[in-house]
Amino acid sequence: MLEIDNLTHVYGPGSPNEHRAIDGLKLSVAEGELLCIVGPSGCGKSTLLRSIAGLITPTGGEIRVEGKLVRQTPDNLAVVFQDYSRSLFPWMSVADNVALPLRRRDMDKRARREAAQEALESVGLLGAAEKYPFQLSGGMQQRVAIARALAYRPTLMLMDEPFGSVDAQTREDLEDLVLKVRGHHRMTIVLITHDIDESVYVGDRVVVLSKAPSHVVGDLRVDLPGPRDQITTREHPDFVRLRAEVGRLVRGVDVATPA
Amino acid sequence: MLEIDNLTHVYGPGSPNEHRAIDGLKLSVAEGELLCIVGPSGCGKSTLLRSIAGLITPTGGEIRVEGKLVRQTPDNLAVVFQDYSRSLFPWMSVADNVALPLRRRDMDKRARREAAQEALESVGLLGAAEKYPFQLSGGMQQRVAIARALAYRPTLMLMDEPFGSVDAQTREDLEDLVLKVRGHHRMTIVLITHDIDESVYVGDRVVVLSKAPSHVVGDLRVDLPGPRDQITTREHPDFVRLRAEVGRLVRGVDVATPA
Amino acid sequence: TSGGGSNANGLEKTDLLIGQYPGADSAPLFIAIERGFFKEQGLNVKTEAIQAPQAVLPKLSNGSMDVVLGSYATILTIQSEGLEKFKYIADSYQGAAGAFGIMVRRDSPIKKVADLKGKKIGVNALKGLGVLTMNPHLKIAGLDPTPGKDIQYVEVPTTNWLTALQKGDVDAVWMTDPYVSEAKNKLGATMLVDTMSGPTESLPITGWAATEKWVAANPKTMGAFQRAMAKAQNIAATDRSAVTKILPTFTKIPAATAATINLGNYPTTLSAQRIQRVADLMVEYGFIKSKIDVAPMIVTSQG
Amino acid sequence: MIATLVRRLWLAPVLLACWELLARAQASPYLPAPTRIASWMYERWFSGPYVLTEEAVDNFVPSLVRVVGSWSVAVVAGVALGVAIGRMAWLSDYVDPLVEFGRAVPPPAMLPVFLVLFTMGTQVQVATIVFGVVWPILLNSIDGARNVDPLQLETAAVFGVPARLRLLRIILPSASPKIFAGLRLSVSLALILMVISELKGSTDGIGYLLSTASNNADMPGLWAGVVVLGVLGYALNSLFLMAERRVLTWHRGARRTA
Amino acid sequence: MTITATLAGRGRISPSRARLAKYLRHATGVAVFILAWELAGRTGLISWLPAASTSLARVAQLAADPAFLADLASTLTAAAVGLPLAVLVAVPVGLLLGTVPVVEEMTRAIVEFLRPIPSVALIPLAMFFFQPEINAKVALIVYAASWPILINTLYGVRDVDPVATETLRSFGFGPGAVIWRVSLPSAAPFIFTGVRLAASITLILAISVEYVVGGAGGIGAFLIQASTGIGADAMVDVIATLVWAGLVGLVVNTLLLRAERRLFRWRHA
Ligand SMILES: Nc1ncnc2c1ncn2[C@@H]1O[C@H](COP(=O)(O)OP(=O)(O)OP(=O)(O)O)[C@@H](O)[C@H]1O
Ligand SMILES: Nc1ncnc2c1ncn2[C@@H]1O[C@H](COP(=O)(O)OP(=O)(O)OP(=O)(O)O)[C@@H](O)[C@H]1O
Ligand SMILES: [Mg+2]
Ligand SMILES: [Mg+2]
Repeated sequence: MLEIDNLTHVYGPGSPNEHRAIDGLKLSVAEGELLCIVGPSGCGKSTLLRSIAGLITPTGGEIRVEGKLVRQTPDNLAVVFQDYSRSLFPWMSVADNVALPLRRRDMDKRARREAAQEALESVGLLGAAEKYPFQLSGGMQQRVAIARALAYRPTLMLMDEPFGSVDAQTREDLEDLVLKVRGHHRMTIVLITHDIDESVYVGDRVVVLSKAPSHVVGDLRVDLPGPRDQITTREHPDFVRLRAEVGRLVRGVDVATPA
Repeated sequence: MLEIDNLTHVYGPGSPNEHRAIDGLKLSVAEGELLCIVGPSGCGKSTLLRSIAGLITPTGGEIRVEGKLVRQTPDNLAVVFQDYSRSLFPWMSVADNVALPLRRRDMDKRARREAAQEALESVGLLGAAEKYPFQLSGGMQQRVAIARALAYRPTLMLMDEPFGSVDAQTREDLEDLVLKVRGHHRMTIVLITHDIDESVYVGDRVVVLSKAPSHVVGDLRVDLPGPRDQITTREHPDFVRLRAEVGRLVRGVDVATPA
Repeated sequence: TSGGGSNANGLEKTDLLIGQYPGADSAPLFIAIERGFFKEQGLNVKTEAIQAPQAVLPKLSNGSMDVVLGSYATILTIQSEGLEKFKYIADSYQGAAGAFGIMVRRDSPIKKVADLKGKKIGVNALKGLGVLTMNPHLKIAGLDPTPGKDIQYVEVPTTNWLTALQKGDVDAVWMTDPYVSEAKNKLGATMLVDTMSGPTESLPITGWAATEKWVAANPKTMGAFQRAMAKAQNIAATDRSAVTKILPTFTKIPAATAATINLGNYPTTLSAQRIQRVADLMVEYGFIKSKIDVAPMIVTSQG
Repeated sequence: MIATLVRRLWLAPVLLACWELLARAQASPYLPAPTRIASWMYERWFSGPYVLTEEAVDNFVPSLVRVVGSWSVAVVAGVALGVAIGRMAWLSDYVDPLVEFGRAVPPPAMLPVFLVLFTMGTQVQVATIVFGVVWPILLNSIDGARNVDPLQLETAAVFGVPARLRLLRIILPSASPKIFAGLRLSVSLALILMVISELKGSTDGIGYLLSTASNNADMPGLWAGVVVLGVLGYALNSLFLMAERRVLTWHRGARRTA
Repeated sequence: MTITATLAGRGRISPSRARLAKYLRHATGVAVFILAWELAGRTGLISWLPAASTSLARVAQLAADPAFLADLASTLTAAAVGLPLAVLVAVPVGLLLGTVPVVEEMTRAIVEFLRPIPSVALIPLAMFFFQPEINAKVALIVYAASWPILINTLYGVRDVDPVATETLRSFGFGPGAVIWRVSLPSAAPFIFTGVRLAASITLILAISVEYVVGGAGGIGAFLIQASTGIGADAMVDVIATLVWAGLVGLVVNTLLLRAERRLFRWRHA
């Protein structure tokens, strides 16, 4: 589904402010897989995501989505941006924000409206459909961004810290929502998170990135038995072990690479 | 230090979109205390914070800081906004962003510069001082906002999910940094977080808010022995008990108040 | 403008658009309209207020305007630049004593023409009748009238003639009546020199012009126009009150002022000889580069 | 470098060529060919001892002084007033109708009034240019100052940033992209008004030359003036864009399209 | 400080009273101006300046003068035709130049060459090539009124938040959709400022053309007539006509502002 080969990105190449964000990163994601990416702040996760989405042209290496080289944004892709509040359109109501991308689908106005309502309901925001983004709290805005991506039913979904601004309870609900949707519609999902527990709970695989210039320092398959459940899964000894392992990798990175 | 009495805030009163965010909230924070606030997404935490900072005039009730009724922004107050990326000034370098508020203090240019450098160093961003905000990752921007508040040395610091966008390791470092700074400079801190562990680890007290219209549903004193330490404190039985209790309160709220 | 309509006299066109500057010069036109002289000739005349013929030149060239009232100086300038070829089809206005002159303030140190050396004089147009008629007088007084030498000409809108003079923005203003009388009465200004005297006595001022193309295409219409105008011109020339009565109807000159206005003359025939004086003066003072023979530009009444 | 120049200037020769062809085909005196205009310009203005002839120096220099001086006055007045009105709702309530009224009054027709209010010459010219030029600066400054991101202002308020700094370091920079749009409009507008201010009551300047050419029915002369204006406008605008690039580097970065 | 004050103000005072206070301030501002004008005229502080009362009386008279009203209508017609045309021309071009920097760079020289050319100087050309006269007038109006819209569109588009653009692009929308759905709405308020600037320019230009060419009526032709008066009388007429131009501009602007407030409600966050 997604192959990243020897990806390198340098910001402002040649300028005195040159910054090598990603260096020779290799990664491949199978269809229907949910890959979690963790790594220290500023290591290049968002840069990686933007490259996959075709929003920046990496200075080196190749990215292929469904075998096709990414030059522009691949089809059927959705992104939940880290900067969710700026990615909502302030001139549209919440419902319109969610419904807008559906114009690319073969849907009439009513169908779009219904799909938007459904997605909003699934993130617990049905009541806010007619409000404008500025009338929502931070966490609610973030959920609108998630709803927009979900309603779109992409085949590849990129999520950049999508649950960073919501409370613990909602976060768990949203994690389960993503798992459910993935199961139903066979999406491939790449999810960036800082929460190690979350990465293990949600992911089929967890990839740990190093400090910038980032590359892959750990790649763990998460084989947990049965459907995930917030209580039993988190108590499972495999979960505890994996979580400790990811934690070690993340920390290890920090110790190994001096500032 | 901070007294909130019967605070009520209604958005768009009288309009069809009227929304009662806070309802009769009572709270007081002692000098030098670090109060954590947890509550479901959209319950009114940010609204509360803005009211304390004098940025919105609540529709009812009173807020006093150091005995004085809040009408405008109280002196010596700093805020780390939830929407950190928009609260940075894109036309100033990172160092200038941090140094700007210091012009209020009796500091010459060099002293301001040094204070800014020091604050940036403490959040691990010394190398980014001359960059512009848009050249930073989300987590780095959030740390700049924290550095700006820290450098200002306020007597009352309000933080709205200040560690939401950084990785686990950095988050722990920042938690300890806040604890250290609080100890050195006797700040009073009100910190909003969604991480229940964090609220217990960092707070002297944890206040749990209900769903909107929000009021206080739980107010726990955190009496953990000795200085906090990321490993030993989190293993302490009291910590585990408190954390469970806060968790119960947060969840309980959800069950008690139907959507 | 298209012809059309009932056309008893075999006119090429019956609807005419006439450009005119609202002032005493065009009084006969309005007398002709008021008394139905054009109707008699089967003409349907519409007028348009203009500031100067240059501005409507494109309209004359492309045929959307038929006849224009223009100062001889302006029309001859255009002619000599080759922008358009004009014919004069009727005379309109001619200088007379007392109505045109250089005005100075009551307390002005300028007592004689020679005192104007190094001074600023306000005029309505830099290459207009004012400058043309002042130059010979300046020359007689021993001054070099070439712009920038002894005299500075400054363009001042007529609205500001009196204010500019009084405020001292300029040292003198070349005026026409009724401004001359107004300046005398209101400001106590005096006329330094009458520019329609001596070498410039009775100089032709304005006339009716049409393009060569138009004249060639519309000989009958032109004849009709000339006949109507001639009748009106006769009235203006003989009955002063007809002019002073019509003035307030198409200008903002109040009736009381109009009654006492100093007027120029309304010649009843087109004379190449008279107009040649203007052309010669223009060559002499560098308004145009080469000598123009005016006679071929004159089209007198046909049929 | 060369590629940039080609990219920036290629259109000029192409249009000139089209104009030349059109002019020859039309043979209308109103549209003289560029070559004819160029030779006129060379003869009258650029064949002097130091390139420029006396006529050129005597008229171009005063015009430039007028336009730059008056523009500066308009910028200071427009930005100061605009930011004040944009930030202070009550002030905007007091002056809004007057501003909107003044904006719609045609500056060329205001000339007689200015001739009454001010002394003919420099005073009237400065008044005409400033009056004509100030509106886009004012309106865009109001717009920019009014729409500063509220969160940025809240940040400033919270940190007790003093009023003076708030103006200089937050409101002005945040409004600067809009202000600069207004300034850019005003640069070329200033040239236009310079001409208008020199049509009457003036004894020198490019507008004076245009007025003479028009009086003389001298079409190549008129076009020569127009060409000089265009070239001047291009030059002034290039200077302006250079300054803008310096001031707004942050903006280009922050608004990059990656 | 100002910000907290206005925020607080919004919360407490009822909307209708706030509106009344606003109109009162409008009236006060206008009254102070008229008073200053009256004093300047009456005391002879500025000689030849007709006092406000005299001028305003004439303004009122003109309202009942059919000749003037016909002229006014003719000017307004030209302006009303010209403004939408200018918007139709300038907004798409501005969007194009704003979103494709290469095109902007390639056309900059010619744009910057054309902008400072006074429309007044182009009148003969327009008169010759466009007939009848109303077309020439409209062509000149479109020419002059397009610039502020164009420049404001250009700068507005450049000020669009890139995160918003990227969001739409990431959903696979093409450049056209990005322009239509993000650049345009996001820049719209600023484009609208350009339109408001252009609106007064259309009026100014219509009047200027009429004034220079004379011609088939219009406020400009009325001004030519007015300037045949003498001294203070002419001044009163000129000023009264100018006041009318200003009043018309004021009304047009108020209408545009109303529309703006409707269109961009989301902006009052
Ligand atoms: N400007 C506004 N106009 C109308 N309603 C608003 C406005 N701002 C916030 N609200 C509403 O008030 C409620 C509380 O918002 P607030 O931002 O205080 O929540 P919060 O507790 O900070 O949530 P989160 O944890 O998601 O940030 C929300 O339901 C929101 O929709
Ligand atoms: N436009 C830019 N210009 C220059 N440098 C940039 C730019 N964008 C990002 N960077 C740099 O690239 C590095 C990686 O940024 P990126 O946003 O990918 O980090 P991240 O892994 O998403 O971090 P976080 O978890 O904090 O969001 C950072 O060091 C940042 O400073
Ligand atoms: Mg990131
Ligand atoms: Mg919040």
